[in-house]
Parts: sequence; C-alpha cells; structure tokens
Amino acid sequence: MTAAYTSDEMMTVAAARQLHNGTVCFVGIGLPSTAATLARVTSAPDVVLIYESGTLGAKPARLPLSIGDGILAETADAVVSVPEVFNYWLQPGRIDVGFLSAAQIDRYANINTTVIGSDYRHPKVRLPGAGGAPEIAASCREVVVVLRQTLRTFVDRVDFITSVGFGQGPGDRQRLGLSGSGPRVVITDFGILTPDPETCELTLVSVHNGSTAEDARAATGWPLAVSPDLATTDPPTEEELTVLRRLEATQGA
Amino acid sequence: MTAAYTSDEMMTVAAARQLHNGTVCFVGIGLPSTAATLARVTSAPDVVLIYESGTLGAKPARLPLSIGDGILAETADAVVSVPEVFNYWLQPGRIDVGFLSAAQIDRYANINTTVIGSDYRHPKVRLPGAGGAPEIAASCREVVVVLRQTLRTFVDRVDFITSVGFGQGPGDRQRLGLSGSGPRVVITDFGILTPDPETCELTLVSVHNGSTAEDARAATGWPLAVSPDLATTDPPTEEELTVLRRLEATQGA
Amino acid sequence: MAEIVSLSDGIAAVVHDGDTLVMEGFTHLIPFAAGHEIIRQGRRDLTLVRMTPDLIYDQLIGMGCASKLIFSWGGNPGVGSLHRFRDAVENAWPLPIDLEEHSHAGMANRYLAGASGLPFAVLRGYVGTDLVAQTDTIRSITCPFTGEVLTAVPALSPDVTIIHAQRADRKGNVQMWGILGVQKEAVLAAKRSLITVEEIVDSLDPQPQEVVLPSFATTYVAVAPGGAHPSYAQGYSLRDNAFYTEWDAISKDRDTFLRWMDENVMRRAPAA
Amino acid sequence: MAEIVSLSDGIAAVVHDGDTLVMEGFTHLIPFAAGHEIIRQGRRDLTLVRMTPDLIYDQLIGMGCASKLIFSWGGNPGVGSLHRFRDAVENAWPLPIDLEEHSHAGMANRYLAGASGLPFAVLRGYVGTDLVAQTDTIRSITCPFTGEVLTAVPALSPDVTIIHAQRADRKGNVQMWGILGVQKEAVLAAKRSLITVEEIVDSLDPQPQEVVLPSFATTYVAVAPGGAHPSYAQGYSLRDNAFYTEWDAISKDRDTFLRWMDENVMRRAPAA
Repeated sequence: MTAAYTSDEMMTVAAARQLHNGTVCFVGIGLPSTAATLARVTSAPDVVLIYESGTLGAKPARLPLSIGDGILAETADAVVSVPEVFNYWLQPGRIDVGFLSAAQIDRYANINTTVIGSDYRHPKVRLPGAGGAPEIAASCREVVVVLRQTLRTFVDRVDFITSVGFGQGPGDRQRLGLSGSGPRVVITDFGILTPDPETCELTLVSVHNGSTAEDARAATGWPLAVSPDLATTDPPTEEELTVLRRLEATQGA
Repeated sequence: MTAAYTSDEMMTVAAARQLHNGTVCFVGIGLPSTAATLARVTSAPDVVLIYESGTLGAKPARLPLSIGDGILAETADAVVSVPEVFNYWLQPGRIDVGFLSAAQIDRYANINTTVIGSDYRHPKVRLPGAGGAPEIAASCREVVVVLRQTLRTFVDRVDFITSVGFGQGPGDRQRLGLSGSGPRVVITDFGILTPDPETCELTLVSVHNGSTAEDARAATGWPLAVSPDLATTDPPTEEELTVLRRLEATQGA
Repeated sequence: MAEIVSLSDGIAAVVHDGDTLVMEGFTHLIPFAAGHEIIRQGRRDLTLVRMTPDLIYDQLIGMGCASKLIFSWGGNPGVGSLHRFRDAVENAWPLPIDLEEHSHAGMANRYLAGASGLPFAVLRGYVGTDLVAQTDTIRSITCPFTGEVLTAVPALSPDVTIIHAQRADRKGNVQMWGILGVQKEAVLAAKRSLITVEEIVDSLDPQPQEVVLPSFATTYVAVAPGGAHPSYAQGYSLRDNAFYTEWDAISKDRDTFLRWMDENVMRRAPAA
Repeated sequence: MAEIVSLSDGIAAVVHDGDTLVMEGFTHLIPFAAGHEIIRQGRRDLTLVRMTPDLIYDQLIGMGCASKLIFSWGGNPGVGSLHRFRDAVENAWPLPIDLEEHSHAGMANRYLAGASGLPFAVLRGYVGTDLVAQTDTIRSITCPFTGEVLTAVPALSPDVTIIHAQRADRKGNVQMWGILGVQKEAVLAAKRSLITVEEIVDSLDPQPQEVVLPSFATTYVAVAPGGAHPSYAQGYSLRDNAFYTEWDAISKDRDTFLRWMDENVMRRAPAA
C-alpha cells in the first residue's frame, strides 16, 4: 500500500526523478533546490549539483536555506566566484540540465519571473526578477521546469519573457542563437508536460495519481494539448516520501 | 672605507633603491627580480611585490629561481591566476612601479625584447619575446628599467618596439591612450638616466662611482644628453653589498 | 594601504548623498551593520547596486535612502517578496525608485569589467528576453574575428563598495572564505571601499577556499563583529533563518516596518 | 566524467597529427612526462600553444613535432635562450616554424575567452607596439557605450590541453595548488584534456590556494609521478635548477641535442 501524499510532494518527487548519476545540474532557486537535494540523497548520489552562488559539486544532506547556504560551500568539490560560475561553467555549455522554477509559464515554455501586468514600469506585482534564469535557460543543454499549475501560472502568453523557452514557436531558439535545446520537461502538481516535437507547444504527457487531464486543463490558461498516450506518474515510493519529509522537517534546523 | 664592488652590483643596488615601503611593484623577469628582492630584504621590507605568475605580496628571502618560483607562492598574501593578475591587478592601474629589463632600449626608452635585426620574419637573433612587458609598460603608474649599457643595448631606435616608452617623443603616450606615465628612470651599470621633461629623451643624471659621462656616452648608440647637474651615485653600503652577495651566493641552494 | 577605522567613521568617509553604492554578499557575509549605519547617518539619493538586493536593501529603500536600484534578483531568499522594494516600485512609497534591471550573468560581468578597468564586458546573454527593451545598458557587439553578434554590458564602477569579511590583519589585508559571490570584483571595481570584519588578527592563517584582498587594494577596514547578521559569516556565525521569515511580517506593513527600524536601527548607538 | 588511463594511452587518445596542442604551466607543474610521450609517439605538424614555451617545447620543436608556435615568451627562465626554438626560427631547422606572437596579457585573455565560450576577449594591450603589425590576431574593438577603442584578441580553443597537477581522486577530480598560471583556463578552453598527476588519492584534503577541476570538466587523468621534472610540483618536488642550466649546453648543438633526446626520451619505456 502506498502512503498518502500531497500533490506538492508528488511534484517534487517527479522533478527529482529527472536527475541521474553523472548529470551535471545547475540548480535554480526555490522548488528545484528541494528536488535536486532529494535526488542526490535518494536515487542519484553522483549527480553533480551546481549553484549560481559558485558551488560546484555541492552535496547537501539537508535542504539548503538558500542557494548561498554554507552547507553548499562546505560540501562542494570547488567554490568559485559568481562571475566564474556564469562565464566558465554555464556559458560554454558544460551543464546538462538547468533546473528552474517560474512565476508564469506559457504554452511555449517561456518563463516570467519579473512582473505581473502588462506595464513593466507600473506592474501589478513586482516579482524578484531574472537572477540566473535567462542564461541558465539559454545555455544548459536542456532545461527542466518545476512549478505549481494554476490559471495564474499557466498563461497563454507570459506578461514578460524573463527566460526564453521556445519563444514564439519552432525555430525561434536557433534564430536567437541559443545554444541549449530548451525546456525538455515541465513538472507540475498535476502532471508532466513536454514540448511537442513539431509545434514546441507544452503537452500533457503524464498525470499524477489522483489527477486527470481535465484537472490539468482547468488549471491552464490555454487549450492544453494532451498526449494520446497519456501516462500516469508512478506515485512516490516509500523511500522518496520518507526522505523528502525528513528533509523538509529538518529545514532550518 | 667602502668595499670594492662590481659595476653589476652597483647597478642592482641603484635599482633596488628605486623601491620604497608601500610601493606596489610589478616585478619583471631577470635583473629586476634580483633588485626587488634586495630592496625588500634591506631598505623596503614593506614593498609589495607582484609577479606575473600571479603572486601578490610575495616576500622572497632568497632570490627566486624564476618568476614562478615556489617561494613566491609560499610567502605571498594571495596567489591568483595569470588572467587575473593582468586583468584585475595590472590593467586598471593599481600598480605603482613596473620594474623591467630589456635587450635593447632607445633614446625614448622604448624597449625591445623580441628580435634583433630589421626583418621580424628572418631575425638575426630571436629573443624571448614580450612576456608581460608591453602591458606593464603601458599600465603601471611609472616604469623603472634596469639593463647593462652597451652599444648593442643602447640604440638610437630599437629594432622592434615590444614595449612603449615614450614612442617617438612628447605626447605619444597620451595619443596612444596609455594610462601610465612611462619610464621614470633607467638604471645601468654606468649610471642613472631619466627622461628629459620636455623632450622625453633619456638623459644621464648620475654616474656610478668610477664611471664617467664619457664612458656612458661611449656605450650609447646616440649622442647621449648629460644633465648639467650630473651627480655621482652613492656607492653600495656595506649592508647592501653584504646582502646582495649573500642572496646571489645562495641562489639555487 | 587600507586604514583601520571605526564603522561610523568609515561610513561617513566613504558614503555620501547621491553616491552609487554597492553592498555585495551572496546570501553569505552581507554587510548589515554597515547598511544600518548608512541609514542612521541619513544618506539620501543613493543609487543602490546589488545582484541580490535582499533585507538590507529593503531597509535602505523603505527608509528613503535610495532613488535608483541596479539589480538582478530582488527577493527574500527562501521566503518570498521584499515588501519595501515592492511598495517602492508598485506605489512609489516612500519615494519612487528607478530600476535598472539585469540578469545575474550580466551583473557579474559588469563588476568584472569594472574590476578589470574596462568600459564594458561581453557575454552570451539576454537574447530573446524582454529585459533588452527595458534596460538601456544591454547592447550588442560584433566579434571582430568571427562576425558573431554577442551582448555587451557596461562596467560597474561604483563610488563605493562595502562588503563584510571574516577578518583582517593589522596591515589591513582582508581574508574571507566560503561563498564569496562577486565581492572581490565589486571591491576592485569601486573608487572607494570599506570592508567590515568579524575581527582583526595578528596573522591570517590560510583557509580553504580563501580570497585575500591585499591592503593596497582597499580604502578602509572596520571591525563589526556579527556585522553580517541575520546572514552568516562562515566559521563565525549561522544564518538567522527565523529572522528572514519574521521580516516578511515586519516589512509587510509600513508602520510596523518604521517602528521596527526605529527600535532596532535608529536608536542603536553606532558601533564604536 | 574524466577517465583514468595510462600516460601512453592518454596521449594516444588526445593528441593527433595536426592538432592544436596546449601544454601550460607557469614555471610550476610543467607536463614534461606528457611532452616526452608525445615525442615518442612521433606526432607531427602540431600547432603548439603556450605562454612560456620553455624546455619541453624546445624539445618538441627540435624533434620536428611542430609547424607553428603561438606564444608570448620563449626562453629558458633564469638561464637564457631556447636554442632549438631559435634554430627553428633563425635557420628553419629541423623544420621552418610559423610564429603567432602575443603578450602574456593577450594570451591569458585568449585562454579566458576560450574557457568562457566566447569568440574573443577585450583588453588594454599592444597599443603602440610592433606586435600589432606582425600578428593578425590583434585587432581593435569599440565600446558600444563609451566609444572608447580597445584591443580584441580571438579565443584560444585548442583541440587538446595537457597539464600536470598534484593529485586526483578516484572519480577524476583534480586538485592543484601553488602558482597555477592559466592551467584552469587552458583546460576549460580545450575540446579534449589530459591531466597528469603525481598520485591518485582517496580524498582531496583541502590545500591553501587550491584549484579543483571537477571530473566532469576534463577528459582523461593519468598518473605520472615526477611528471613535471625538471620543473617542480609544489608539495612533491623541487625545481631541478641544474638541469635548466645544463640544457643550455645540451641544446646548443644539434647533435648533442639529438643524442640527449635519444638517450633520455626515445629509449625510455613509455610510462605504464
């Protein structure tokens, strides 16, 4: 029998499964950090975690309080400056996976973390801003996005393109000269979406246990495409759930 | 009574006297390294020595075998990469004195360390090349040059401008946009030369004990200007000579 | 060579109304004590520069010290919004604030150019984002060898940079270790600098992952033990995570914020 | 992730005829053992790149492995000339050698650009020197913000970079310390890399002034104890200063040189 779990837990577990031993992952702030730590502590002990704070190969055994947590420096193979982490490590395309979250995402997986509202100078909501995301989204070989799916977060067009997914559709990344291949998968609390190989449009390919395609559609601000081969995500294992809860319980301890 | 000394010893001692406590000095390869070590061990213990190998604030107690000697790293306040020493430390004009040697120097204190002969592709003598000198000569607040004075080294025009002194004369450094003020003094085994404030031409301002202006003129490939206030260099002190000889005797030990 | 001074004398010497001010620290070693002293000294019209403006910049903005912010990520790390920052942007309270917004990669390279004495830096960045249209300091540049078009950003050369470090020796050489962000570049890019330290020691025993800033490269050093609180100083203190969470409630309301600042900053005697 | 291999297998895997090859080391940690293996494997038509070509490049040039040299200072440090280098330039013996000549600042920035994935670097350099007329890879570039004209140099992105380091762990993470020159940048700029090390250890205890190259950033690691001789490996060996002096006599004469190479390099069994 599987233990009960929340949709947030399912989302984090599904995101963690995107990382494998040997994967070099640039870990963005927020949800990705939890998922990356979970992956390293469970199925992918040899994942290489890189944070924009300059820690290469960090091995956090608890959830970092921020991407500049001391545990990242103490356990890292190397600590470099912030200019170096962007110039020597991210920019040349050495990173396999960029792991990002977002405040808004659109059908072409463009990401907004800057402002809500159409007037940049007079926003409805001022968000934190770009951070490392634009260049992570541009230069990593591929990108994994994790965020909760609601009508506010899944919008037809983001109010502000902070980080480019597929721009306005097929061929845009190549036209812009972005070296990475862009978002490979988006993990939400409802399911898993991947870009359609032809249209680049995000398509629901898996729903988490207990959710339906209709639930996901109702939380999406455009007519969400659903794969004819829609799968159901494996629920969290006992180990995944136990470790995730232990990590979250000891946060800040 | 003053001990007997060689003209090379006088040259090194006179060069060492150019450095003072608190002076930040970029030490070039060769003769400058000996003079800088002598200065630090005698009159200027708080001189800050910087080497292009990336050692900042090195405190060698013996003569380094090269500008990449381990003693420089072991005694330095910081060891940085070679790109950093040029970009963060030399280029922005943080260095007071650039301390250089040369294979040829001309009347405007331009320096050649590249080739002897007029055809770069088929040189009479292939010299080591530029190393750090062009940018040391350009960016340090001022430059001190130390080299032996002969008809082969003191030439009317250098065969190749590796590092700019005063170019073709007054105003050239400004026209070229070089931030430092250029050579302040040239120390040889005959005496001390400084650029004329109006013409920028190297002018003999001091002769070492035992040399005359005529000796210096005879070792110079252009009609050497001599200051009307020609001085005589103070001979090496007992301490300077003792320390210099100890340093040279233990080289490589 | 750096001069060792008191925190209040150091701030008075380096920070003036209208200055472009950098205070850096990437979660680690954030110079809170120095920021509080700037607020107490009543500085105005500052252009604040920081990759990750967080609580200390929220406080400076909320107290009306700033007229402009140059930044790349403004949030309360691990908690959420910066309410004083948002109130300034969304409602111009207490003053309107002008924004110059970049990415981390761009900001890091702007400091790097400043530290290198160059007027600009080149990177692969911003392409396709809406930042380009909002920020005049993002332009393109063509490689003179390959013809490839890249992005250029101008150097940051602030009037003053302030950072916090673990320690200094009596000559003013500063030693820091752990996550060091862009602190070194920010100091080297500035016309003047002040480094607050946990302590002054006789000699700087080597530390893994250390960076030493030689005395000749900085202007002032001031002792400010615990000066990074509520952030941390590796080897000296832990992050006061509870405070970051509490700040959310303190800063949400203007009056609560002003009262907190009055009690915890304005009425505190400046460090000796 | 880097693979741990024998020196001879590693050289065979990374160095091919016609390659652009970088071997760096600023007096310290010069990869002599690797260079000797390249000579034994009979590589030809190499473009050799190095800021300070010294004895090992003198040997490669004298043995006819190189057709071009990209460099900034070619001498026997503390001793004098490189006679094989001079003989190639002055007399085309054993082969003519094409030169691409820079300053240290330019070469360092060319590696930096390569490591950064950029096609060029910007610096203040070369202005007024005769290098500009001789070297096609020195051009000017205009700041898009200030209009100032600066110097540009193209990135170095060699086929292969080889360096020597103190040690590696069993996963192939490499640790080095002391004077490290441009080794890190040279490795990161290359398509392939091989790092020879004094030893492989279970864990890399932190060292002052260390640089760690993570395993995922390199291609091969090979054990070559004493592989930096006659240069030194800080913490492992001292510089064999006498050899640098002896080299002057050995290398001055073509036959003496060839005899020495035959006895001391060609007839030595490749490292296992």
